[in-house]
Amino acid sequence: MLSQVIINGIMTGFVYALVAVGLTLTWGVMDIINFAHGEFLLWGMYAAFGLWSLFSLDPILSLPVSAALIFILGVFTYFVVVKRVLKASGLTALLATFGLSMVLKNLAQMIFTANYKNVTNTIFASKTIKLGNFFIRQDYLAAAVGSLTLTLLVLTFINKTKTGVAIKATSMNRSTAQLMGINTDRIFAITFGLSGACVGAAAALMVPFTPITPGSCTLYSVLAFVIVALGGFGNITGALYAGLLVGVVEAMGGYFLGTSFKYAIIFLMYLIVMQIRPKGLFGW
Amino acid sequence: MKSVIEIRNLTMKFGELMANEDVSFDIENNGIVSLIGPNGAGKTTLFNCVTGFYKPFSGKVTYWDEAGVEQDITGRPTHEICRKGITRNFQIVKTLSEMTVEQNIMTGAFLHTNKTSEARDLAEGVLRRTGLLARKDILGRNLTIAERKRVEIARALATEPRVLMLDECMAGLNQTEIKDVMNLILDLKAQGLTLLVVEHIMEAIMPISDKIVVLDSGKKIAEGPPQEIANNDEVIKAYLGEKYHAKSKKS
Amino acid sequence: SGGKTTEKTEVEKPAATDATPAEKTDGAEKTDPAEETEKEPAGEVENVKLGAVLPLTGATATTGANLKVAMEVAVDLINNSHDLDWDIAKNEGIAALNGAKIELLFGDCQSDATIASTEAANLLEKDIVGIAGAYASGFSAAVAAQALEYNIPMICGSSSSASLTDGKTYDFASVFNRIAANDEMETKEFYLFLQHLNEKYNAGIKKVAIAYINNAYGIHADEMFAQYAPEYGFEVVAQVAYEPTITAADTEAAQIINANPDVVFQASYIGDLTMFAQAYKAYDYAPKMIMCYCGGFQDASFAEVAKGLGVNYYSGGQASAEVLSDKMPVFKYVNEMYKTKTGLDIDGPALEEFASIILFVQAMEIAGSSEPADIINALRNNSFDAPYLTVGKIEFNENGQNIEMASFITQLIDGVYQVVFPLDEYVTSEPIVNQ
Amino acid sequence: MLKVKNLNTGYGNVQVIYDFSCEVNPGEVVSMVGSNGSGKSTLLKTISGIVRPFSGEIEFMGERIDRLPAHKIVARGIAHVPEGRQVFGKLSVAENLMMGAFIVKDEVEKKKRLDEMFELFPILAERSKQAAETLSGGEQQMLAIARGLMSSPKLLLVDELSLGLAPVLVERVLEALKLISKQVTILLVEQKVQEALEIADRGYVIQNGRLVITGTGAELLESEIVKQAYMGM
Amino acid sequence: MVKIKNIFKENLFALILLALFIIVPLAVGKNADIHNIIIYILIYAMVGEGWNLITGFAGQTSFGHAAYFGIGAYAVAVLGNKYDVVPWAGMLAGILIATTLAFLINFQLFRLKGHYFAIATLAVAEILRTLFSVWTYVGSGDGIKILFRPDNKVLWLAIDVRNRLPFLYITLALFVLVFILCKSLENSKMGFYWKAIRESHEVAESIGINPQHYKVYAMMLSAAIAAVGGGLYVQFFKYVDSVVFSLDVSMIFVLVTVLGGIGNVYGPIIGSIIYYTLDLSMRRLFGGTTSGINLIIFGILLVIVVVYQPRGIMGIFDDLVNRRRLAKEKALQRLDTGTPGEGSGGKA
Ligand SMILES: Nc1ncnc2c1ncn2[C@@H]1O[C@H](COP(=O)(O)OP(=O)(O)OP(=O)(O)O)[C@@H](O)[C@H]1O
Ligand SMILES: Nc1ncnc2c1ncn2[C@@H]1O[C@H](COP(=O)(O)OP(=O)(O)OP(=O)(O)O)[C@@H](O)[C@H]1O
Ligand SMILES: [Mg+2]
Ligand SMILES: [Mg+2]
Repeated sequence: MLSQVIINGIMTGFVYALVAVGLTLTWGVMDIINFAHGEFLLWGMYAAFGLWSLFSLDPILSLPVSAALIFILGVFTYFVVVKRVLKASGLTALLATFGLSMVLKNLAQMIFTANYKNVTNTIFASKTIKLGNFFIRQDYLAAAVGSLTLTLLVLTFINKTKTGVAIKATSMNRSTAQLMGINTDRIFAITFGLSGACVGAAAALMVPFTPITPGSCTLYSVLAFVIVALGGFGNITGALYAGLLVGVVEAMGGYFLGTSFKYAIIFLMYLIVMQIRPKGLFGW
Repeated sequence: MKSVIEIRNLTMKFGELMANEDVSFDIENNGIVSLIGPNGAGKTTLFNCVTGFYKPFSGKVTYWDEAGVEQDITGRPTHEICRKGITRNFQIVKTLSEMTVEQNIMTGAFLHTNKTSEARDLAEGVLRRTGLLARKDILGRNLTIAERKRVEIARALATEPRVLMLDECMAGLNQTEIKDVMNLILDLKAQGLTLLVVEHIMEAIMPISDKIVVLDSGKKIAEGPPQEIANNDEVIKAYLGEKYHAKSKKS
Repeated sequence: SGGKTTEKTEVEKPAATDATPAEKTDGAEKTDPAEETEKEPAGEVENVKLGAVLPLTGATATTGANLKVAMEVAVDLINNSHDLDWDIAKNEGIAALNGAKIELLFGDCQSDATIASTEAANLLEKDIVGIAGAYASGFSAAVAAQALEYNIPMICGSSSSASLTDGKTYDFASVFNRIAANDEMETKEFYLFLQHLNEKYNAGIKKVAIAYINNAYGIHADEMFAQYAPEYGFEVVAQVAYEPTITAADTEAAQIINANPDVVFQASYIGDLTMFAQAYKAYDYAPKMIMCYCGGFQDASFAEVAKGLGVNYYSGGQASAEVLSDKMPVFKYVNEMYKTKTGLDIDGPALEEFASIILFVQAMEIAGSSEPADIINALRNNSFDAPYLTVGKIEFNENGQNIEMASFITQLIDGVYQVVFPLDEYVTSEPIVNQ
Repeated sequence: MLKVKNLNTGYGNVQVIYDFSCEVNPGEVVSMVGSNGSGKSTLLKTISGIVRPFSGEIEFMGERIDRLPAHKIVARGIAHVPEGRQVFGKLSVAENLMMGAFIVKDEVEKKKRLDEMFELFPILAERSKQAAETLSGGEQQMLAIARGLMSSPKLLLVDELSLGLAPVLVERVLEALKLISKQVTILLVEQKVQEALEIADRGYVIQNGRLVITGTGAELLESEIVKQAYMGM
Repeated sequence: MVKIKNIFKENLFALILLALFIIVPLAVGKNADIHNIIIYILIYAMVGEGWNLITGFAGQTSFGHAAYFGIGAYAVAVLGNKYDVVPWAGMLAGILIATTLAFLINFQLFRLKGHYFAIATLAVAEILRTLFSVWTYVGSGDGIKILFRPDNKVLWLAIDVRNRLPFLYITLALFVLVFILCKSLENSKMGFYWKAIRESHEVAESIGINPQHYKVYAMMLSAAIAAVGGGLYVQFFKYVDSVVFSLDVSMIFVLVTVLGGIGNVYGPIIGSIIYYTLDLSMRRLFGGTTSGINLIIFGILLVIVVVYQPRGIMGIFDDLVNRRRLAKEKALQRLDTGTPGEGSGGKA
């Protein structure tokens, strides 16, 4: 049973990682706390749900669409809210995006009601692969594989492409980046879009096993906070490993210490790890 | 002359890179010691080691306080070293940008008082000495680089140090302004301070230094009075350049 | 009237001519407006104001919105004349008060106890004679604390924590009345049901386990679960608590599965319950029965989930079920009104909140007064008819607990809530025990 | 090539430059001198578009650029080496340089430029993988200059070129600049007035945001104002 | 005499605010609803002041102030309910526990910087939340209800429903104390040191400040203030459970302060007033419907306010002051024309 628990932990870990990668782009790389990150995820889930209920599209298939929709939401967020508070302290952006998160959350409630929505009968729904003594839930496996692939894609994009490096440069020094001929507004918008696309995709991967209601994403964003810090701000590889670590610690902690402690143990681990590595597991 | 600071076999590494290698020299009481060397020679690193920002890989830094008591300050925390009387500025300026010039300096002045009014009086003296009085209400972030450098010196002075370490405080100033700072430095010396100065501006360094120490690739390559250093072939080759040498010969 | 605001309800004075058009049009209303106008005692009788605090936004908004509809249905029944053989519905307004009508003011506690408290105070300042709400036990307690200070009666429909009426945890027993069965009653009922399954269907149930949400609701459910298991001859093999918000229930489910109980008890809200259900299914775990404390199980969307998973082993306490409509005309009528507004069949909590408004009126009818003190008196010293509930009666003890509310048990069979226990006259299906 | 006409500029509601006009012709090296806070950096920032002028015109190769956003001005062929280095601290030296060539589309061309820069500043080649923030002050300065040159600009604005450079290096960089000036027009802000005016074809002297005198480098070196105010003579 | 006049002049804004807080509760009559709101505004503003010390002044973002707020609340509740300890003493105990905890934890935590620290504070609060939700001694998931004690009103501060004024004024008095404390700290050595640390650790150290110590002082003070706030909150609300440690609660203090103006002593109170009036008026205007439209409008208003005034409401005042200063500076500069380099000692 323990190995079963660990496997599940790893699977959830991958999903956490993708949500955290989205956050590490805005918070880690651009240094803007997007408090509406969880609501991005939420709208991604509703997008996937909508596509499923209207067109019977399996979330896995509609993933590009939900990613694209939340990409647009990200770009919109940048131009309408974030851009205007860039010059002020970081906490101002937090306040502004907090306002946005209220709008997004309650708009979801207005449109979809607060009733739980479930995406059922998906390709991988509640099916398992049996490997000897343990099971791997297919919906989890699909999510994990999807998350890993997307994370690696983002990683390559940031480190290897010109736009990716420009994102990092812009985050370090905005006006100098302009002097390099970088359209910083565009770069910020892309980053927010990309961050949105990450959670949009994560949402599509998650809906087969996550009931959707306006409040269901808050915890994900809190966990993403911890994962981003644990992996080192702005470090995408770090977010991936930290996501996995959190997934496994959550599962094992819950198993050994009792499930009411499963999140507390993550926070405790964070505090302990940071005593040894004050800039995150992978930060220097 | 008795030393205030004695640096012995100081070595500092960043990974493979030897930023300081086996450097030893003394800083004499009430003297002006200048530290020169090519870019990347390890001057700032040495500053950082002496002031506790870095813990040296090996070696020892000794300090004699006012009472003449010998103290090992190797790798002590910066604030503790400052309290003993050693203060520095930063090559890459770090003005407190949300504070006014006066407040920047008051922050330094609080080292010796708990009263705001006293700190303000102390700061005023420093403002006057460093010629910043007219700028005292400007926010740090609105200053030019040169002004910031001056604020840094003033802030360091406000802690009433015995030893003042200045890292390129004249960079970016024109000749006239450099003259002012040179005068300020000589003034400070006259008031009994000891100074360790890093500077690339030879016109400023040569006339005021009692002693010059030259670093290259982390190693000390020369030490001596200015005239001697100016004619040291190794220093000319590594640092001063032929043109400067020729020019200084002329004058 | 989903889009109608509290303020408006309050502003609209009971002008003689257009007394309640809003309520009338959207209810399942049949009377003739013209006739109504004549009967109206031309604005002399003042409206009686009641307040209700509900979580209309935030984490528990899921249910709050529906509960509000249920209460509005009650108001409709009370204020207008309906073609139904039940005094409350037939009469227009409160007979004992010269046909005074009910005006119900809502406060949104945003799923936050502190806000519940300020919203309650706000309502209490507006001369209400009674207050209802507020779904989650924590919110109800916050509202009750305010009600106590104003000495205004509170009827709490659906909160189930035993502590609310245990007479020692809180100090508001004098004004507080709770309709829902508390978890203690529910637990006993569950064990009786299991014994019944063992006796009648040879189910062979011995080992029981519980998964419960770690809040006031779950903790008491667990307490009762563990306390009564030995008494009824069952062995507790696992007690798994989990955080009120979770992203997945796999670890929790794994611990249950590991203990391999015959029957699992769940004190879960709809989201967690769904995750558990999916996890059980994914790991091929099928207990003989899963007993759900009122909570997520009663949410209509869970019926879909269970149906989607193709499992029939979920049972739980319920105040009424749609399948009973034919046997209970009042219930049927109420359910229809509710359904036109929400698209859903009325569930337990909604029915209980509905009852809270009805009870206030019944109490006023008995007391012949709308004085809060009289209402309190009447509530405590009478037994009330409740033709919309299977038990048919409501009566409060000295701590404000409804002693009649023995909830009965429904089982989700092919996505339909079938009544399986205990009253023979209401049973609609044989229970199915998973072997 | 560059014409500045009656420029008024500054920050928010603080005016720094008053009614300033100047001109840079193709192939020239033009030096701006002036004491601290006289507004030299502000002038350069206004030309490169990170500070918006209050009024006045800036024309580059016949086109008004004073309303263009900074990144478009770079695309027109103006590179600005800002005061205080402003390297991208967490990026490696090589990445910093590549950012300098952000607007260059041709990868081969980029590579070529990179090699040229490494030739000009060998220390940068040595440190090419190191994070820029861990370079010494002087190394960062070299990086900033090299980065500015990466976009093959038509006009290079250099602010405080020699700041923090060792004397040998100042010599070398000035020589390099002289060499580059055959292909790139240069507008130089420099505190080493002597050196700056020596290599300059023409120079402008600014005081408190106003133009004081202008002339060829040699003329200015001889002028009393310059001698007195800036060279401490 | 002149001195008194000066004090009056310098603190005019504060005095006007104070007058409003004294008069408005009386002016609205016995309206418990409005009194409630004012009490909450004061409590959240008070904790905001505390948060402002550590985050606004010392620059160490805390997302976990609910930890100290919660401890203050639990101390009063547990001691009062279980041992009949009067709230005054309970509050003292809360302050002690909170400061001790702040000292013990943050001495370690302050090795972390920036966001790493911020997340650590969140982690501490979350761990406390879990502990308190399972710890039966403090009522676990049930929380604790302070039972009503009409018999001993004075010591228990128990508020009589129709008259919340005494409690309101007690809260106001405590808030004023906290405000004066924060304001005097701002211009003290401590305040200067905090601001120096906020801007640069290195600079702080180089002028003899031990950042670790001063950050811990700030946190301890901040925790003490939060504990007072928690203590008041629980007496008023009479109930506390582990939700009090949640991020939502911590965020309240962040939001009101940032909205009002971070790093400014007026920030928390102004922010708190605006935040609650907006929230409340939206709720009362549009609330009670299923859709959450009030929160949507509130969110939009919040965004508009922030976008319009990114430095918080107090930013408007700062701008006014700054403009005056800049004008003065410009005048000075003109007088000096011809001198290269202001005050550099250049020859005129
Ligand atoms: N934190 C660090 N990590 C890695 N390398 C470093 C670090 N700090 C300095 N270096 C390297 O150590 C060498 C010495 O740097 P230092 O800053 O001491 O030079 P410097 O003599 O002050 O030069 P300059 O005159 O240009 O300021 C440089 O090559 C620099 O790249
Ligand atoms: N961002 C800013 N906001 C407001 N005022 C500023 C800002 N930056 C600079 N200033 C002010 O503008 C004036 C001119 O500054 P500028 O940087 O252009 O001078 P400079 O000639 O380049 O001086 P230096 O030789 O010291 O670099 C100074 O008085 C300075 O205080
Ligand atoms: Mg250096
Ligand atoms: Mg400049």
